[in-house]
This record gives sequence, structure tokens and C-alpha cells, in this order.
Amino acid sequence: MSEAVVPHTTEKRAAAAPGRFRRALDSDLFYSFRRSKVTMIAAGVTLLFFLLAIFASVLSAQNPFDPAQLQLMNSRISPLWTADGQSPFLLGTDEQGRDVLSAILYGLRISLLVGVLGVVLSGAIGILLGLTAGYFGGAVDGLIMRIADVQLSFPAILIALLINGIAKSVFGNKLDEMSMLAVLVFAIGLSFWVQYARTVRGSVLVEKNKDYVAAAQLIGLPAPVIMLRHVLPNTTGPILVIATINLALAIITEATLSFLGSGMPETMPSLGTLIRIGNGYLFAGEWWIVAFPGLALAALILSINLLGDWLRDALNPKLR
Amino acid sequence: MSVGRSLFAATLAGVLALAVSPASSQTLRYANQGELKSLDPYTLNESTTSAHLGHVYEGLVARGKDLKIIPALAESWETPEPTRWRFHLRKGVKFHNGDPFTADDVVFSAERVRAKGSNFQSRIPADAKVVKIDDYTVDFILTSPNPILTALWATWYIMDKKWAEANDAVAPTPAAATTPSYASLHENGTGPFIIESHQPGVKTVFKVNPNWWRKPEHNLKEIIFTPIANPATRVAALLSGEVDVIEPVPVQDIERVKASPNATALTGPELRTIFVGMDQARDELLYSNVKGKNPFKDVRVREAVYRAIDVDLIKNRVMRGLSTPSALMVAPEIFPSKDFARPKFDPDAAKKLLADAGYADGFEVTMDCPNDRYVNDAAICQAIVGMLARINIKVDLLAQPKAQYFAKVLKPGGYKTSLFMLGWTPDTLDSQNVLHDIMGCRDDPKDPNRGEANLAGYCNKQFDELADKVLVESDSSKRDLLIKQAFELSMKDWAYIPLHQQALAWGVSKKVKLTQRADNMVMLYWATKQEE
Amino acid sequence: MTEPVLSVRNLQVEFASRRGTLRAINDVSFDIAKGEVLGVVGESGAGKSVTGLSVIGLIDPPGRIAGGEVRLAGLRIDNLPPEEMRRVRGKRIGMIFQDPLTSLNPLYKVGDQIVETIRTHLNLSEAAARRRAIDLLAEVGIPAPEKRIDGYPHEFSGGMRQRVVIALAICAEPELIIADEPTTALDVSVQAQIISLIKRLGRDHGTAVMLVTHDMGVIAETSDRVAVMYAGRVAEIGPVQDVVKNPLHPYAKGLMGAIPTLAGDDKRLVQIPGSMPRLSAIPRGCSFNPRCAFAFDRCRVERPEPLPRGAQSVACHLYDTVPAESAA
Amino acid sequence: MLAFTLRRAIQAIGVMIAVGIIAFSMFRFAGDPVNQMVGMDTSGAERAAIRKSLGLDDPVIVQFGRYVGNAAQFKFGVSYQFRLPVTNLLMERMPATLELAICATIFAMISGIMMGVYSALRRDSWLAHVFQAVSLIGISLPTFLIGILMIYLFSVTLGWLPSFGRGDVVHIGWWTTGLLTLSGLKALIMPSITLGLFQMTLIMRLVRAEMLEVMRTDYIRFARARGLTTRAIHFGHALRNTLVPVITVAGLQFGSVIAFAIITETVFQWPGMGLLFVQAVQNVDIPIMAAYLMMVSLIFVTINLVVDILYTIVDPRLRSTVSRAH
Repeated sequence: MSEAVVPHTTEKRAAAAPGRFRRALDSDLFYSFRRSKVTMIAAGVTLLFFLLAIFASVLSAQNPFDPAQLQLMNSRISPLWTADGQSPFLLGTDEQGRDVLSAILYGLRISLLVGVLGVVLSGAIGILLGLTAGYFGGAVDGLIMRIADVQLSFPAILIALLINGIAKSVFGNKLDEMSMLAVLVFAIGLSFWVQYARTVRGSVLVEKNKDYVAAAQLIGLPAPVIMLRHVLPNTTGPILVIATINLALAIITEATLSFLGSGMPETMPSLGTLIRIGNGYLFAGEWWIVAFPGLALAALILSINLLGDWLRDALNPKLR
Repeated sequence: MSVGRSLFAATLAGVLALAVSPASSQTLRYANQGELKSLDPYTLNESTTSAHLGHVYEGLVARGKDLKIIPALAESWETPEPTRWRFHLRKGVKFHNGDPFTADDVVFSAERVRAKGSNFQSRIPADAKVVKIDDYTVDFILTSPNPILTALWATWYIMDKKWAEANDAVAPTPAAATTPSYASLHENGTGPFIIESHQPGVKTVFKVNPNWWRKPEHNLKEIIFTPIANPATRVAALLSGEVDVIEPVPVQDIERVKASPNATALTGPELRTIFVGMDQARDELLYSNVKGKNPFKDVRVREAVYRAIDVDLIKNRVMRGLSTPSALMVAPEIFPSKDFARPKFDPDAAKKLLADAGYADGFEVTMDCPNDRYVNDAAICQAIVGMLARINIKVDLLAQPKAQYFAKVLKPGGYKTSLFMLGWTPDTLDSQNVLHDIMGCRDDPKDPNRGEANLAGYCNKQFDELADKVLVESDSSKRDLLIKQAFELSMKDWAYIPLHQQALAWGVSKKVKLTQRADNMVMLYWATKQEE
Repeated sequence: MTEPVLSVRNLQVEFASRRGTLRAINDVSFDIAKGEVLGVVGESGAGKSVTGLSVIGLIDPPGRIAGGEVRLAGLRIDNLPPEEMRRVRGKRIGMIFQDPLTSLNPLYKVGDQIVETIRTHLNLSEAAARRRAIDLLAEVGIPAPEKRIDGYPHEFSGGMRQRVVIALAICAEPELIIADEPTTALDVSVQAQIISLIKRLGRDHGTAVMLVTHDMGVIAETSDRVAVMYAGRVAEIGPVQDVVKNPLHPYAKGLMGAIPTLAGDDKRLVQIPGSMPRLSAIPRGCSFNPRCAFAFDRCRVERPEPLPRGAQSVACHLYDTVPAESAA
Repeated sequence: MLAFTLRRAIQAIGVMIAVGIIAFSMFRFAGDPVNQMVGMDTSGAERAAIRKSLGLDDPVIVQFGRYVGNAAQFKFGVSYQFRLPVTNLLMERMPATLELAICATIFAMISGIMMGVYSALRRDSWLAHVFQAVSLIGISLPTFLIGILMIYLFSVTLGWLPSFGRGDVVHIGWWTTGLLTLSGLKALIMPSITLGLFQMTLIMRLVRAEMLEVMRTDYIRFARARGLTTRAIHFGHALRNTLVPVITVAGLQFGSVIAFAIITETVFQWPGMGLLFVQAVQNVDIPIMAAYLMMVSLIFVTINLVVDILYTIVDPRLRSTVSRAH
């Protein structure tokens, strides 16, 4: 939803500050990182979450995606430190006897997978379209940017719902968990590309008129290749910022889709799905089913957002 | 003297009523997850809609608090011959617009309910004749005996002929109507309440009908109905005292509601039976890794699946004790019998049965399941998936919203399922409906409607013969015996796996006294609310 | 002698940074008399703009005035409370920035901006302020001022905008105008007009002007006196003819050598080797010593203090121990 | 100006046509509505008849033609669930959604701008840090969770605010408003906050960033050099310049607010278009879904147009040269 915000600033910055990122990386970035305790903690938490997700299968008491490992007998056990807690269910279990901690670890994996792949896909689409629009200009540029305009006025969640719905209706009922994941990645990827495209296009427009492009063309080097070498480093900073913020947004979008019933199925729950399921048990006093996934999601997104904030400020020396 | 005294008493009562009723008549706020979908009582055969309309419309008969058929617009009836039913109509009843209720309205309603576009055509056999004898007597002449003719009539609501004719509403509003008819936006019944305003999906206000022929058991002046689809919001509205009655309460919230100082939960067994079915019609399953044959055609595999499912565990854990495990495909209220016991949960026997059938290593199959239709439906399916995994049947669960689910598994979708869960309430409140619709052979050339909802494709000609005999048998003990034989036969075939009757759970404010009926129809004309 | 309009004594400005405290201005002193134009010249980073900003009290954190004093007509202003300093700004000291394109708020009509400033400082009615604004625009040479007063900044050309900026700077009849590179962003053809305008206004109103620029040519043309700054210090200060004709400080010599003269003699422009040190790496002793052709041991250990040489003042050891002899 | 408006309008029509095609083709495949319309015990023959009467058996191209023809006259057919004309239903629900969206936007604008200005001007104060933290938490928790938690706290536990619905509404012509009754106002509080929280965060951060940026511009420095009061600088000059992008974003975000109302309305059972849409999705009520999409798109393009025009009013530079390159 912040798509309208970032381009305003990044486009300008990309144009105004070629190579700023590279310079910044040398010293300032690392310095400002070390200076901010909050950022260091956020980075630590984010890293921790990624590690937890990667090693989920090693760390978990059970594989919550494998129904054979779920014991209905063990359902609705409260966390270990409460009176009714039972080992090994540190954070308790849910209605199905799913260990909440394991479910969080595996859910984290799904959420991050959807988020990261979604962001990578949207980045790839956005960069490609941005390069195309900027390089060719004219009608191609007009068309791509008009599409971007239109898309920008539609919130990502609605676009994702639409794509989700289209995919569901096209593939009918054949969608299993993995294809649902692919659909989510696709939906998120197609909803978030605009900012990248605008940033890259802005940078291309700046570079296009520079002498070296003409020079390269004179000596017979393909201009696109040359430009790519200049454009991409210049936009790395803004793109990194967009990607970080979008990662958080993508994860929330997935959670929201799942609240509206279009997210990951309950047999392979993401953090968002876990919250939706757990939400139904809040009044029943089985708070741990929703509280821990909620906390995990909030902590993850908070950390990523903090990193994104810091990155944006750090790459923009004016704000320091 | 006696006349004087009674006159005095009546006057006193009248004065008292005048003095008391304005203060004691209350507004009841009611929230349901479902919606009142049309005001035309013949448009949609759906229980929530029928229950709502039951406050403004009435049938010739009604169902009492114990679901027994009781007289309503018909004071009494008799069957002079097995194929002739005579109904004596109540006199002095008026529709909400003041029109008197007469035999003409019954004849008219009988035609309208069977007309094209009605969703209730089966309420009266198509070839039955409805004859007005006098203004308050009507005969129904059938071509074959039907002992349960009135079973579904509690939701066959009588409409006003004059009103319908005056408002161009003689034809029923079809479910697929592209323009709303007058009758779908307005009501004119004889019932205890009058709809004052109706904003679909938002709010419907029922005002009390001061001229109702029956003495009200409620003390309400109006009912404000709001559909609240989100379960948490619905519960919150009850807990915070914003509504007085909600239906349903999610099972996990029942304890919370009971613990609340201003509300409680009414629970009881529902008539709906939840069951699992296996496709035993196709030669190869649509969704399985077993090719060239159908494992569910093997009775040992069906028994294995049956024995692998621990319904008691589902009851304790998923349903929180609020279900009644069932051996039969109908609820005990419909067919009470002590002769049936559920075959024991026995995973080891199940494994052995599978091995005997040649599936020692199990197989893979996809299970279809709704996730917004029955109480904890998806959770039950997930639990079953886990249980079947322990006998090496790897189940891929496809839990979907009811719209997509029904589109796929029902007859119009081509019964596209290999393993599924479904719930069924015979709306006749009679076993025959289940024997015919769910367990009868599909594709019976003589009876195309047989096996309409038989998603498993179970087919046993002997069973169908029994079902046919049940339909025409008027002697109830002989009839029960036939039903029993049919159920025994189906159990021997391991045709279906009945799981349980789910519990119905209504949330009710402590200020409100309410009768809960097992068909889950919320009838607020039995509700009383304390003064505020 | 009358009190100078501006008197800066031993001014020190520091910037706290993560590499330690950087001293941007180190012990700078100078005076400007009524009606006098003082040119402040130096390479970028020499501290000339910072000097201007510290006089008007607009050093942004993390910068701060760490020592010395600034007096405006005898009143010490460097330690005034913010609200009183604000009243000094615009009213008694006007400022002109480098880029007229960005100095004006694009969303307000120029007239509104002038009226706003006038009414902040002078007790005038809206109408009177507007009349004055028209007069001011006329004075700075904007044609049809009664019409242009309702124009937006983007409707003005660069030169015209700088005239508006000047009008804004003088609208409360300040005693001192600080012009920070007022012509740098302008076309060469416009530069001369703006310079002469500033000069004329200074003369007509008896306003003291502090003209900050890196362009010796502008200084030579406009200023009465000139201060040459290097690495946060005044290297040399004196009447403009003296400094141009006879620069004393080796750095000033190099700088003056960079002025193309009309004489067109074959003397090549003197290039000073090397570049100005960064603030974080100012050498010990004389900050110019690594680039100085005349540097000797003392220059590397001891900081030279300003020494009067006639009307000039120079901070160089060359003029201390061995007076004048090695200075050619 | 006219040419510009005209061009935008043509673009808008293009968008609407594209949305129409998407709406139609998506909902053409979104499950069988007949299953939703009739009970489970309806016979196959009856179902087939209903399908036929709905025209669901016609070739796709015929169905699309019919759809476009009707849509152009604002006829979106009759809701499968309610058997009422969809246009009426949507118009009936629109006031609820718009009122909620406007209240949420006002809440977000006022609190977002105040917090943003404060944290830009007092960057290092503890309150600014609190605002930053609040804003981060605001975007780090999913809307539905915030809504549920608020209901749990303010309705169930404290009993201060209603947990669902609009309260009593007053009819003014075809419009209904909850702003004129106490219960209506109380009912607006939680949904507006829930819905506006994200926007508030966004606006706050935008205002802060833009304000910091503006405060560094030459004209602010020059304004300070002119001796203008801090108030005049902050609120006259800096804020006004900050508001240009803020208006754009807030305007564009209004579309998002309406779309995000889907979630808020579901949680609070708010009888608006979003709730209608969610119910329609659940019940495969194709006419409502299609009409909602078209209606929301129409609102979006209208907003974009209005924002563009507003933009030119606020920023005089754009009045003469309206070609606003994106």
C-alpha cells in the first residue's frame, strides 16, 4: 500500500544521486548500522527468523504439515509454563494437536517463502518493465507507465484477490498446497512491481542522455548492456529499500488474503493462516493458538520494517 | 353472577394487559450467521430463510417445541381414505392486510407451491388434487397413499390469494428471477410478526402482529434481526449485550459464553448427521494414485477406513464433547433404535483389512471437504486425514468454501469426488428421505431423483426395494422394521461412515427465555425477554 | 571612529561528527563598516558560507558557534535567544542565497512572500505592505511590478528571481546584507547586473554588505575590502586594491594569480598545487603549509596569527620573524 | 486544463473497459451460482432450467455482449442471493462504506499529519520516538487482528463501544448517515480507527519525510533568513509544501481505503459494499462481484481525476503546464 510513497522519493534520489549507494556502502552504511542499536536488534531478529525458517525441520518437535504426525489426543494443550502444559509442546498445541512452536517455524518458512519469492518476482518484473519503458520510450513507455498508473490506483490486496480468484477459477479445484503457494507468489509478484519499474525507468532516463551511452554506441557496444551496468548499481539502493519494505507488505498481504479465505490452506498454514485459525479460539481462552503466531508475525514484520526504515534513511544522506 | 364475575375478570385482565403490556413488551435483537434471502416463501428451500419466514407466515400444520406436528391454520384433519386427506381450517384468521383466511387461499397456495419456479414443488405430489369443500374445508386427493404427507408442511406457508392476485404475484418467484417480484419484497402472512422493514444483508425488523389468532407465548413488540457472518463478531455482540440471541455459537466459544455474566449457551443435539463417503461407483478413482481399479469398491477397504476413524476422539477434541457419535445415517430423534451400535474403532484391524485387500502400503487419495458449512467441518476432516495417515492412507485434503465444494461434488458438478464429508438433515424428519436421496442407486431409470445426493454412488438393488416399501407402508411398526432392515443392509455393505450428529448451539442473553428446537430453526415466538 | 556595523571577533564554529568535532571556522575576526562591501573569498569548503550563516545565526545542528563573538552595531548577537535573533534576521540583517531558483517558495506568489516578510518586521497594514512591496520590486528593477507582484516564482526568469530575492533581503531596510554567492547560479550576462544592483543598493541605503564568493573577479569589481579565507581561517584581509595588487599571503598570491587580467601579459596563471585539506585532516601549524612553496619548519608546528601590514592583515610566519624581506 | 481533464477521462474509460473484461472473465468461471441459489435437494432438471433461465448456457461471447450492454446502462442484473437489482443493493450500501472510508481518512489525515509534523520538528524528542514506534506497530499488525483485539477490549471487556454494525442511521434522501445519532457515532469509532490506522502510519511517515526534506530546502532557509516566525515557517511554508504529495497520496489511498474496508467491514459486520462483496464471493454472487469491481474502479478513476485536479490547485506550477509526467 505504500506504493505511492516510495517512488516520490526514490525516483528523485535515483536520478539525483548516481552511485550514492556504492559510496555509502564503503563506510557510512556500516557505520550508521553500528550506531543504531535498534537496527542491529532488528537485523538480528530478521536473521534469526530466516535461520529458524531454514532449519525449521531440524528445530521442530513435529512436522505440522504431516497429518500422520498430529495426534488429536494432544490437541489444545496450553503452553509449557502453564498449569496444563506438557512437554515437548513449549508453546502449546492447537485444535488439531499441532505443536504451536513447530507450526510457527514451518509457517514462518511459508510466509518468508511467499514474501521473498513474491518480492523477487515483482522486482524482476518491475526492473524489466522499467528498463524497457525507459530505454524504448515513446509508445512502449506510455503503455507500460499507463498500466503502472492504473495498477497503482488499485490496492495490492484487491489485485492479489483478483489474481487469486482468476487462478482458482482457471485451475479449478486442482490447486494443491504447492500450487496455492505459487499462486500467492504470482499474485503478490504482480501486485508490487510498479515501484521498481518507476525507479529503474527514472534512472534509465537519466543515464540514457549521458555521453558514455552515445560513445558506447559509436564503438559498437550494445547500449542496453552498457546502460544496465550503470543503471543497476545506481538503483540498487532504492530497489533494496523498496524490496525490504515490500517484503513486509507481501507477508502482511498473504496473511490478509488468508483471512479472507484466499491464502494458504489450513493443511499447510503460513503465519497468516495460523492467526486466522487461532483467531477463532481467542474468546475460548485458548489465546496461545493465536498469540504466538501473531507475535512472531508482528516481530518479523516490525524487524523488516525497521531495517527498511534504517536502510532508507542511511541511503539518503540528507536525512541523516 | 357467574357472567358478571367472568366479565369482571376479563375486564380486569384487559386492564392489566393494557397496564402491563407496553412495559413488558420488549425488543429482541437477534443475529444469525445466515441471511433472510427472500420474502417469497416459495423461492428458497433453506432452513434459515424458512425459519425467519415462519415468524410471518404459517402453514396448515406447524411443528411444536418437540418437533411434533401440531395444528396451525388447519384446526384438525382426517384421512377418510388412505388417498384422501381432509383439512378443517381455522376460522377467524386474518392475513396481515386484513384479508380473511379461507379455503381459497389453501387451494391457491397448493397450486402456487407446485408451480414452475417454486423451490418447494415436492411439498405436494404433482398429481394430487386439492379440492375446496366449503370455505373452511379442503380435501387433498392423492393417487397413492402417503403416510407422511404433512411431514414437510410446517414450511409450506399459506399465502393470500387476493393479495397475490392484486399484486401480480400469482406465480412463485423463482430463485433465478432476474427482476424481484412484489412477493419477494413484501409479505402478507397470518403469523405472529409483521415485517416492518427489510434491508437484505443488513437488518430486518419484525413488529408484533396484534391480531394473531393464537395467544402469544412471547412478550416481544419487535425483533431486530441482523446477519453477522463473522463468528468472533457474533459472539462479541452477544457478550457485550448488543444482541440477545445468536445462532450459531462456535463450539470453542460455548464455555466462554456460558461463563459470561449476561449470556448463556443453549446446546442440544441437532438432527443433522455428518458422514464420510467413499466413491464406490467408478472403476477408477478420480483423485488417487491407484490406477486401473478403485480400492473403495473393496468392502474391506471401506471397513478399514471406517475402523480407522476414532469418532470419540473427534467428539472430545474437535467437537468439545458437543456431538453425538452415530451408527446410523439419521439422528435418533428421527429413527430411535437401540439395535445399532457403531463398529469399534480399531486401527490394527484396519491395517490388516487393508493388507488383506492388497494395500498393505496404503494408497493416496484426495478428500473433499467444506470449510464453512458444518460445525468445525474442516477441523473434522483434518483429524480424519491424520487418522487415515496412521493406516498408511495418505489423504490430500481439499477444504473449500461451500460454494466451490458443492459445485464440485454434487450432481450438477458430476459427483467429482473420491472421498468426502457431508451433512444431511432429512427435511421430512423421516428416514425414507435418507434411504432414497443419499443411499439409493443413482441412475434409476424409473426414478431419476433416486440417489440424487448419493455422492458415494453406493448401489444395492435390494436396498432400493426396501426403501420403496418404506415409502408406501402406512403401518408404523412395519415401516420401522423395513427401515431397520435397510440400515442393517447398508452397514453390512459399509456403505457410508456416519460420524455424528453435531450439536446446535445458540447464544442467549440471560434476559431471554427461549425454546430450542432440534431442527435448529430459531423460533422467537417462544421467546420471552425480561424487562430492561 | 564610528562603530562598525558588523564586528566578528575570534569566531569559532564547530561541527560535531562521528569522526570527532570538526572546526569549520577557527578564530576568524573582521569588521564591516557602514556602507562598506566586504568580499569574502576562498575555495569551497574554506568556511566563507559558514561564516555568513553564523553571522545571521542559521548554523544548523550539529554545527554550533563554539567561541568568539559577533556584534551588530555594538550589540552582541551570537548568543541572543532564538526569538530575539529571529527579529534581527530579515530586519537588521538581510541575506541573499546562491540559487534564486530554489530560494523562493514555489507555492506562494512573490508579492505574498514580500508582504509576509515586511509585515513580520514592520508594523504596516496589508495594503501599505503591498505598496511597499511594489516599490521594492521597482527598486530592484523588475518591470511592471504592480503586475508581477501577483506572479508565482516559476513565472520569473533566474535573474528576475534573484532580484526578487534581493527585494526580500532589503525589505526591512537592514543594516547588513549577507550575499552568499549571489551570482553563481546565474548567466554571465545577468551576473553583472545583479552585482551592480547589490552595489547600488549598498551605496543608496548605506547598507554594509558581506559578499561571499569564490570569484575574485566579482570581488575586485564590487568590494571595498576583501578577506581571503583558507581552511576556516582568514589568511589575509585588506583593502581590495591592495590585496589584489599586492597579495601578501602565499595562498592569496596564488588566488590573485588566478584572476585573468586585461593586460594580457604572458605571465601564466599560477596554479596552487594540491587541494584544500578536509576539515577532518587539517595539518598542524599553518594549515596551508603542505601546499606552500615558502613553507619552513615553523609553519609545520606553529599556527600563524594575523599580523597587520599596513592596511592589510596577514596570517603568515613569513611576515613575522623576517619582516617583509622575503615577501616579493 | 480541459484537454488534460478530457485525456484523463478517456484514460478512465479505458480502465473501466479493461476492468469490465476482467470482471466478466473472472466471474464467468468462479463456481456455479446455481448451487448457491437453490437448496441441496433441488433436482438436476430444475438446476438445468435455472441455468438456462440465467443465460449461463449461452456462448461466452453472447454472455459478454449482454454484460457490456447492461453495464453501460448501470444494469448489473439481480443478485443471486438477495434477488434484488444489484445497482440498488450497492447504492444502498454505498453510504455506509463511503462514510466509513471518509471518517477513516479524516482520522488518518489529522492524526497522521499532526504526528508527522511533530516528529519531523522534534526529531529527537521521546514523543517523536513513541510516534515512530506506534507507526511501525500500526503497519506490522494485520488489520483483522487489530480489529478483533479492539472488539475484545472495547466491546467485550470494557463495554464502551458497539462491536458491530452502524448503530442507528438517519435517512437523508437515498443517503443514510450514522453521523447524526449517538449510537451511529459510537459505532463509527472502532471501524474508522482500524481502517485508518494503516493510512495514518503512511501519512505520518510521509509527512515526516517530506517535512524533513522541505525543511532542508533553500526556500525554508531563506524564509528563516528573512526572520519569519517559526510558526509561519513550519505551518505556512513547510507544511503547505509538504501537503502537496500528502494530498496526492491520501487521495490515491482513498481507493485503497475503500478496498481495505472489505476486511474492516467483515470484522465489524459493517453493512457496506465491502461486506456485500465478501458475502458475494462466498456465495458466488456473480452480479454483485462484477458490479462491485466496476463500482470500485469507477470510484478509483474518479478519485484519480479529482486528485489530479486538486494537485493543480495546490501547486501553481502545474496550472500552466499540466502535463504531469509520471
